[in-house]
Amino acid sequence: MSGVAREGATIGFTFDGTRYLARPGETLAAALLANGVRLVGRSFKYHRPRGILTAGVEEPNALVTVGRGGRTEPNTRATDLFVYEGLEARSQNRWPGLAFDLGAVFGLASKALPAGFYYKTFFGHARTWLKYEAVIRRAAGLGPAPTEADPDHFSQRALFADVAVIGGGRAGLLAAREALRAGKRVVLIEQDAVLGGGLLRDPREIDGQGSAGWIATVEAELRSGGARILTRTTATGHWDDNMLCLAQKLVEPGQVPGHGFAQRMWHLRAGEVVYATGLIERPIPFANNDRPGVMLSRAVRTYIRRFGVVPGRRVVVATTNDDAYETARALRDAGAEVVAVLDTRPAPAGADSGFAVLNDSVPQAAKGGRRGVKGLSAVIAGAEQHFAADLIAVSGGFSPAVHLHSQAGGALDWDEGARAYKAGAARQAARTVGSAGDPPASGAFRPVGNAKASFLDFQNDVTLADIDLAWREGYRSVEHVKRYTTLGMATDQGKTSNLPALEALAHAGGMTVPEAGITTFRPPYTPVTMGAMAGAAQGEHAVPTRRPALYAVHAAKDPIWLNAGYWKRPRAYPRGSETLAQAGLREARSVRQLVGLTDVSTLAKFEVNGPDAARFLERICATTVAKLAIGRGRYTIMLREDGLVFDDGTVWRLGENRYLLTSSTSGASRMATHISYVRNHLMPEAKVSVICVQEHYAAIAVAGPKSVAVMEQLTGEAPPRHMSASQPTIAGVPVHLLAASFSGERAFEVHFDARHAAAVWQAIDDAVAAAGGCAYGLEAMELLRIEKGHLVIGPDIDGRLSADDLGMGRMLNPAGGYIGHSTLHRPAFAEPGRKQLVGLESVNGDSIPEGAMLVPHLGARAEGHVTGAVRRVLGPGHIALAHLADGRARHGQEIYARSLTRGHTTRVRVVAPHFYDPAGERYRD
Amino acid sequence: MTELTITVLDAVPMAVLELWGDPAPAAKRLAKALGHALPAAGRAAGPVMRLGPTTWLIEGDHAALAKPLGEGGALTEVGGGYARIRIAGAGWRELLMEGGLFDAESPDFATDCVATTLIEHVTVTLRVESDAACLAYVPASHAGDLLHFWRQARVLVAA
Amino acid sequence: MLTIACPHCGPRAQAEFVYERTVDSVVPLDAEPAEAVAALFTRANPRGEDDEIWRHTHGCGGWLVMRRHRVTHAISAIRAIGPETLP
Amino acid sequence: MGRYSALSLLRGAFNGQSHWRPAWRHPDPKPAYDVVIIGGGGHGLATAYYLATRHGIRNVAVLEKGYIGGGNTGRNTTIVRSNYRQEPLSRMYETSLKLWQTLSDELNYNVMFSPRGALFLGHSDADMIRLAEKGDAMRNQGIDAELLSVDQLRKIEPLLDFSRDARFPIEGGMIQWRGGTARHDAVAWGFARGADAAGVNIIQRCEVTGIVREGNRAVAVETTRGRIAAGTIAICVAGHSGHVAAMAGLKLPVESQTLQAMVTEGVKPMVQTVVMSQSLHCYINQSDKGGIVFGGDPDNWPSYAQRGQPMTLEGAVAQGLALMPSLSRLRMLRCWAGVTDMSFDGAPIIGPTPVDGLWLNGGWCYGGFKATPGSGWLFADSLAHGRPHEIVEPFSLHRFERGAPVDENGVGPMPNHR
Repeated sequence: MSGVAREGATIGFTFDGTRYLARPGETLAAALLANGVRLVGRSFKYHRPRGILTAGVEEPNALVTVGRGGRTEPNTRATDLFVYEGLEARSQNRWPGLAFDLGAVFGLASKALPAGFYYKTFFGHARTWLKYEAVIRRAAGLGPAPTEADPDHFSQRALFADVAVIGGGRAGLLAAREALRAGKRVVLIEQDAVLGGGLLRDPREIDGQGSAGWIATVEAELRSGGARILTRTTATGHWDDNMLCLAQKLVEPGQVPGHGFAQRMWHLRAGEVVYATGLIERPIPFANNDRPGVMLSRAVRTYIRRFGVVPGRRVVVATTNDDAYETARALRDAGAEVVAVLDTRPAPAGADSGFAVLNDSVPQAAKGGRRGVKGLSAVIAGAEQHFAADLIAVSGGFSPAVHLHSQAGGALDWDEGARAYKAGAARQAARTVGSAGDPPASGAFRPVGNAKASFLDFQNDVTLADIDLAWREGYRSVEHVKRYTTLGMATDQGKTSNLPALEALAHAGGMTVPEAGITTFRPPYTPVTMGAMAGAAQGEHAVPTRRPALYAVHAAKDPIWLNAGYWKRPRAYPRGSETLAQAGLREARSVRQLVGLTDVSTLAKFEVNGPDAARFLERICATTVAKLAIGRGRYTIMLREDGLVFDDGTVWRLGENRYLLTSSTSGASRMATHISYVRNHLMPEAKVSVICVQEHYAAIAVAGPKSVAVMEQLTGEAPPRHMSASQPTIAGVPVHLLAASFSGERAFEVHFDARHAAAVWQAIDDAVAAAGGCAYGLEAMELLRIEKGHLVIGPDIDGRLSADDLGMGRMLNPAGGYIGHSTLHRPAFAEPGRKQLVGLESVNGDSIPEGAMLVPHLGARAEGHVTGAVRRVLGPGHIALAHLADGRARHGQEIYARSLTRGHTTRVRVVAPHFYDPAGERYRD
Repeated sequence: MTELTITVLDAVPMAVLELWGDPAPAAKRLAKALGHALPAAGRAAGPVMRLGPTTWLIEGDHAALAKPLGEGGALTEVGGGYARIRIAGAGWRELLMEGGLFDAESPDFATDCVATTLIEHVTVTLRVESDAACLAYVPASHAGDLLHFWRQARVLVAA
Repeated sequence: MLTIACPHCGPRAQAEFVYERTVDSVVPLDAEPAEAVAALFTRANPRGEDDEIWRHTHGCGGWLVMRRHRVTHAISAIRAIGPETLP
Repeated sequence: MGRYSALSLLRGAFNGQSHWRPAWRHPDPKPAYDVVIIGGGGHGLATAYYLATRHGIRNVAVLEKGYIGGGNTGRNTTIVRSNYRQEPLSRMYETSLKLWQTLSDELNYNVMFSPRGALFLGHSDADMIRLAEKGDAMRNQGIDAELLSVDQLRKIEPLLDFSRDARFPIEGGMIQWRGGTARHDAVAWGFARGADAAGVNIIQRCEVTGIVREGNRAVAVETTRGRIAAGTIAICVAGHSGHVAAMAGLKLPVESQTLQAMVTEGVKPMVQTVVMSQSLHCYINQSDKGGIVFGGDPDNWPSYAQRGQPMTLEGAVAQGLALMPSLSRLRMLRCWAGVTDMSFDGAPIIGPTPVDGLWLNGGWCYGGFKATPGSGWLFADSLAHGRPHEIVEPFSLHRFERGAPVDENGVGPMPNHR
């Protein structure tokens, strides 16, 4: 155990392996200060020693890594982390240790490494830069890279409120109470662990009560009135239409959550937003103003009054405003010595404060090293003076936290008195209350310290000299300055550096601050974990999983699964030690020789009813529909409005005005949208009902020479002939029996109410098994359909080919009228060189690499590619479908299928894309 | 507070009723057959729940509606495509806010109110049964995912 | 994320809706080729207001046309499209 | 223009870095130029640079309504690659990639082009076939592409989720080692510095408000800083292509949409390459400062607002975590959005317009950054010769009415389906 013994300090934690004690409710920063730890981190670029600058979320210096394993959170602000038992915090960006960090050599070289130095050196070929870069990358970055998966869950939740109040200080509490009393649904959001805001730092009597009592009273009223109070919750982004993202810590970073959830992202929609976001104090630029022991004035006060921790015994207060005098009083009350108050403003500022006030004083340089400051020199009315001190409390004025207001499109108004931007007109229903709307006045001053050591952005080591250099080099837009110097791009997002840098830029350019411009405020206000952004969508739930109605039936057979989009579909049902290829071939052969059954439930399906059903379908389908007799079906294709084929399927006339349309699994949602668009936008008057029944109908395909016998046995009636339909029952379940084939064998699709999926499957499976057949999966289906020359959406119908390119030009409805017809006549559709669908046969019997380029001779430019390739199911040899320029005119040519990535080249013969029963003899009974 | 329960109900036949052309005459005939008007947008009445501008979901046997419907529209079986999941207990509203977008905590979302929305990337239709229970109609293929999600998130309700 | 006032369901989160296309890109049925090509392949695409077709895909499934500003995102008008409906 | 070098930096160490001069001037516009380029992003500046340095056309102005590089040049995820399936695209992007390789030397400005590999992951046999197809198409043209096994991937990106119960298990990948990232701002600044040194006027805070036509010829632009006459006017304004073209009475096959991206707090190296996926919609790389840069799908609705929809970004993050679960506790530091000019086949539009003297370089969708030097090179050549360079001929404006789209993904003319 190290550190300082304190009453009530009972919570054990470690920092860099050393164990300390904290009091309940203390931040890590407070606990470290209480235990005498001043050096907490190292800066990004120069590895300068850094302590604690602030007491809030704006902290640029005191970043630590907390937690273990998958809960490791790097770059956690010690000022925004409440100590819990067992907290493990580690300093960052130092090697071998925090006190002795070899990276500090970058600081020694800082004179040769000004802003943007990397743009001016490391020339040579790109591969040369890659070598320099590897070194730079290792030196850059702050915390360690986590390497394990997160063991915790994250929640996302919707939230609605009439009034959302951001900030639980006095103004926020009042606004929330007022809204509640007006009968509104209220949510109050506070990033701290407790309500109170500035009252925790500056207690005072309100409504005749002390601060603590008043806060408790208001909180009780809010809670009992049904207001929702979210603490440890930060409004990180204010988006369109008063939508806010709120990041909530359900436990502290690195802490193990009891219920398994570490953090939550709220998606809030508010009628009105009230910003009670308060102020952010600004540092003062002077040489070595980044040393441990230089602290913002209000932070000093917070540590003293809220946490009972006095961060120094001998203190110089440097200020541009009245507020820091309150810090001087707090220090004096706590028994510290206030050596002097250096006020940039002329007399009589501070005259009646009772302190040793030195007016016209601008701090020049802090003395002291990594162990902390030893003193401060200042230029006072033109003369230099030195003060010994172990703490320098600085206040360069206050900037309203306008981040959310600005994100939401609100204007920013320059307040000359406060030397800060405050909220102007809001674009959304939002308003600013409390100190954020009324920042205190602050004096203007010119920094006098060595510009190269006067830090603005502490974390990224951006100095006054860097701003000056950027200006001199022509980077004059504030965005250029920011990007060139990296100012404001560190994890604190410039909360403390933004305004001082604008002052410096204005000075460099001889402009006013408003003329210098302002950078855009973008979400998030404070950084938010990716876990919270992803919510529950992690691991196996990263994207939805859709399980077909027969999922459990398949699972019992322990198949090889395939991710087909969101769907889980069986790829093959291996027996014993069969590989995928072996199982697929066995299943396919069963279909060719006997019979097989497979689950085709994921097909898109639409029931189309009504007197205008045929008229409607002749818009969607590029083939004729109206001539279809009742009980008959046909293959169809659908075109996009640009005339290219985007889907295919079958259309069945089930009754006088009743049709069933099927289309591809992968295109299902696109087709549903397309159909709905045509129905609602182009044909609103049509008397037609189109209902998506993709999930209502489970569907089982039964294919093979014995399928007729199997169906007859199952239904007790003669099954329909090819491309006809009937409505028998199977296992007592009424089904649509559609005689259609994807395999090239006589086959049936059985569509039925998915509630009965298991029973119907079982009945068919039994009958198929009795006929010597088996279930087959997508692997076998691929073998069968390529051999037959049936196409799939994606590889074959790839959205780039016309019906004619696919050899389907003659299927098109000669009467036109279908979607896509109007654009078919564009000239490029008829030009030579178009890719056309062909078949390929391996000349030597080798396998054909799928996806391979097709070249007329080795070394030639590609003229097409292999879209799908398989071995023949029964006979020897390999075959493929392909897209080939002018392919139909090239049947008989021998060319090469060439895959350079796989070192596989095969000679192939161009043939028609039908390798099996091209005349369709097997469809006849 | 009663415990929050998440129960998959037995499947029943369901159909979508869609009206075309001028919907008023058919709606009138159907109202007579049902004993009440076809519910307006966002509402349910008895076994009938409004789904969309031209569509209603009918739960249970709907054979008796075919005749009054006549040529004014169509009834299409859809029961195989839905899982019905009942979330019961005082915390049902809170649970439905998890992963959600819709204001299920609004007091306006009361008994016999209906809303279709996205919950954890799944399109779900909600029907308020009472202040103590809500029925979710989930596409059958997504039901496994959503059940897992709700059962995992249950610890967060009033936690 | 916008709130979109669905003509059927009332105000809902934008994530329930899917943008389909602009009104000026609708290709009428039986359009002349030139008309179809012009509608499909050019857009006014103004840096201001335009009429857009959206669908309440993850809600009632209804279609709507909204007039929306492309910079402020403000929706100034919204109406249902599709067949005749009951309230 | 003082040359940049390690020596000059060292010299600065002894003079307080006081010897640096402006990287470019801030001139007032002249009344007339041979070529006026609208848009001071990477493409416009690169075009000006190559016009001046390769074609001797130096009387050129680049007009920028804000600050140079402030549009999509400074808002992308800095990825550079030429791994496209369609030959016109891979040819054009490969032209660019070759220029990237020596661009820092060319410009005497380190654009930090880092060829650390552009990796596509495959999650199924079908994915791997499509990756092989793309790789084979690239190799057929002499562009590097290599298929990777899972074991090879483990060595390159050990933090990827290789478990078999991942929602989309990783089955392999395809890498283009010559692909990688570059420092986006530096590209704009480097081209600006080079163009300025060659005599080009870069005029910032100068917004074009009109295009002046005489008959069917564009002869001048109206700007917030007065009328500027031009022999040739070239539009290089990315997401604002439609808006600017409308000033000349043109309607383009373009719809402006929002694309978002984000970066996390910096950590030590954990992602070595640019990681993309065939089945999941996100792309991940780590910047030199250590931040993980994340991008995903566009917002898929028209907007000029440079402001997205937060749930789109959350979706991209979820997919990224599926690939690399250890990213979970890293925190998003900043997010932003750019306005992309989504063309109707996903490919750019480069060439003359129906208005004489008015040329367009736009429609880059979300693929413009990697093209920056190539786009400038090819567009400058086209402008200098008054005809499209042979490599950009397939990207003509009239390809749509001809029915000859260059559609990498085969999704057709609706940009929001892309």
